Amino acid sequence: MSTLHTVNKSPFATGSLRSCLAHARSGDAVLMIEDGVYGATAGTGLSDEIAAAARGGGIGIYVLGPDMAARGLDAGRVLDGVITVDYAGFVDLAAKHDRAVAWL
Amino acid sequence: MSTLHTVNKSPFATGSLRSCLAHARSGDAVLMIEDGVYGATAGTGLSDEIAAAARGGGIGIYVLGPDMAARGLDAGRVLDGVITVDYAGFVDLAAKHDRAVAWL
Amino acid sequence: MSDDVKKFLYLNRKAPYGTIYALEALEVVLIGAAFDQDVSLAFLDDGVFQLTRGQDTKEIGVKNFSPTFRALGDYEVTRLYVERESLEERGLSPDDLQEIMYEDEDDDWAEKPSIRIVSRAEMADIIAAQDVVLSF
Amino acid sequence: MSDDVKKFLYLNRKAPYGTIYALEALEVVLIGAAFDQDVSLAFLDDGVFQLTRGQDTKEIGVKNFSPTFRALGDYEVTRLYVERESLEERGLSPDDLQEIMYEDEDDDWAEKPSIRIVSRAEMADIIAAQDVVLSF
Amino acid sequence: MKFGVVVSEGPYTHQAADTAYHFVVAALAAGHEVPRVFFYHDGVNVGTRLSVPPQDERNIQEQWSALAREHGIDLVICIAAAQRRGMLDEKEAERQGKDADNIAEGFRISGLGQLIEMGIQTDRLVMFGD
Amino acid sequence: MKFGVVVSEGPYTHQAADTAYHFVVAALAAGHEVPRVFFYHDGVNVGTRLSVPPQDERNIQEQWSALAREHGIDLVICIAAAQRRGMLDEKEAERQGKDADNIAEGFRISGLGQLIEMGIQTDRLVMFGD
Repeated sequence: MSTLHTVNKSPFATGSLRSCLAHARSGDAVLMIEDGVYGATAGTGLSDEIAAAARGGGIGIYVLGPDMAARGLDAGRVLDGVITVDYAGFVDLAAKHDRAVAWL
Repeated sequence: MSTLHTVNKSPFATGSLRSCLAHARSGDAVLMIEDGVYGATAGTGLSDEIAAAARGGGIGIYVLGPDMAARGLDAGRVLDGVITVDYAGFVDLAAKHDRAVAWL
Repeated sequence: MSDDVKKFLYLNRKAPYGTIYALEALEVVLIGAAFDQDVSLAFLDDGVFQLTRGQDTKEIGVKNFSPTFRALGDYEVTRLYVERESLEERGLSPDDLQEIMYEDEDDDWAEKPSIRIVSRAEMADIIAAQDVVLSF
Repeated sequence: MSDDVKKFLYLNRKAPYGTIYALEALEVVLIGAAFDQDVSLAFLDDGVFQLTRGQDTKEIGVKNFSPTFRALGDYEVTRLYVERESLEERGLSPDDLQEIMYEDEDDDWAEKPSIRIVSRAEMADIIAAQDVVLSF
Repeated sequence: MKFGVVVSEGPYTHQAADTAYHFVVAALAAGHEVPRVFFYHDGVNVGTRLSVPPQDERNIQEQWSALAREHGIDLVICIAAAQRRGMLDEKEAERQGKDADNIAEGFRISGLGQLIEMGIQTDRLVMFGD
Repeated sequence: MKFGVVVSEGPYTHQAADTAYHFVVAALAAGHEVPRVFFYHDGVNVGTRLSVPPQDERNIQEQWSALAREHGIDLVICIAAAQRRGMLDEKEAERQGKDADNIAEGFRISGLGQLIEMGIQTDRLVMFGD
């Protein structure tokens, strides 16, 4: 029994990603979409915190590729260990986990 | 020449108040309205930071009373030095300062 | 769990009045109560502000919907989980929240509090136990 | 300053595409350019993301408006202030931004960069020098 | 697998309606079912037939109407949210004494019960909002 | 003093239209002038005449229309923002080949130039949004 969490806000603008990570459990997945994809980038003031939460918690971190491309974020800027998916991958994640929780 | 800054977001949800305070100058006024009024409360995890920015920067801090009342915040919870105004006071602040900047 | 009873959680993370989400979440809860599902409400982050006492919206000209929370017991909505850490970060204690009671039909209709203060870890477990999570 | 020329600042604090504010701000800038006012744009907080290179919106099915920034010079909108601290917090350097040029009519139409990287303190001074500040 | 989808924000202003659309297209392409999409909060505004987006932008309402037509998706606009925001079908307009209606083909107005029912009858509920 | 006011969010969903309303009422009561209010982004939705809020809630459109009538305020809805979101007056509906319009009394649809003009001609511009 595991959860797919979606985050669609920039972590520099709101606390949604931080709250999501604080409530995700081992085996869960966190998918960053829309403005949330900025949370997947390396070299920011928040990168270490996000990477640590992901590593320490056994949480799979995903980012929506189409939203990355729209914002000019190329694969080279993605944090280590974050997996890029397309809309089909988003659907697979939602199907694979037992529930979806949107951190709106 | 001074500015009235308005902040309408909770400081626990977004970074608007923090950004506003970082861009306000001595002689400016910051007015918290709508969900922004939570920024005027004492005893929170952010109170010290907000009070310090206000004290150190020579910035007048105001809060809209009608929005406080709506959210059940009584005068006893307001940070020291924060002045409560009504809509007429909001208008006066906008008239008194040379420009209004909304931190949306 | 019977096949046609699902666990529904209403996840409330936003302050009241600045936006309509809190009010429209309550409207779903009231309608949803007729469906005989297993219903809980969760209040975390700024959502805890929805439950504060003494809300008076007269001067902003917006409807005060906070009394509706006290009526939830009549709709058999009796579990309102409130996150302790979210309260603390906002300088709130459980005493700052409305008293919301329900009558427990399994315990001779004894009056009991609907608000249950839980830790962040417990909130994570509550979320993980649901079938359907509606976010507001 | 002539009586009928005011200093207008467009304050951009939001990321592109997740919401429409950045696009609709640009629409105001383009229309406003016809009014012969003293116009500047400011990019701070997540607003700096609007100017990044290489935006490709094909897969999200939304119009890519980032090339429009490069056309602003033709509308005599030649001052785009970008806050250094906002860039740094987001792991961006000035090189990550589009090259946006204008021809300086007061300097024999020399090509010059429209983007001016400023500190947070300078941004505060820029805001304080305006007559009208439009926030997006 | 059956997916229920909720759209909580209006068209163009937030990306929610776009992301939901791409999600539904991908779900259908993968062989899943999407019996219903529920539009709540400002999401109800997706269903207006009066929008005229610029020629070089997508038409969000038409995208949804076409998808519904092709795949038999039930596009439900919440009546309570719609009334506040001025979204009406012909019947509602008459009942409320309004002289016009604005709902688009393929959308229908109904109650919040349809949202709960969708939660009960689908395997996963996915929400898109602000 | 002359105030220009911008409303950037739709009715009910965000408090912006309410706060702006109370601000304008207070400004007028203090003897200031508010020649124009400009509705942009989702703010254009404030001007629909098709909304039917619950009986125990304020009617935001009617509040604005009444204030405009009483004080001669020019309520301008941005045409570009309105077209995307399905806000039309009779003339626009005809021009766009739409079979209905939905704009309320006291509001008019015009271009973004009206916003700039308001910025030039007023002493202070105050924005209300999300």
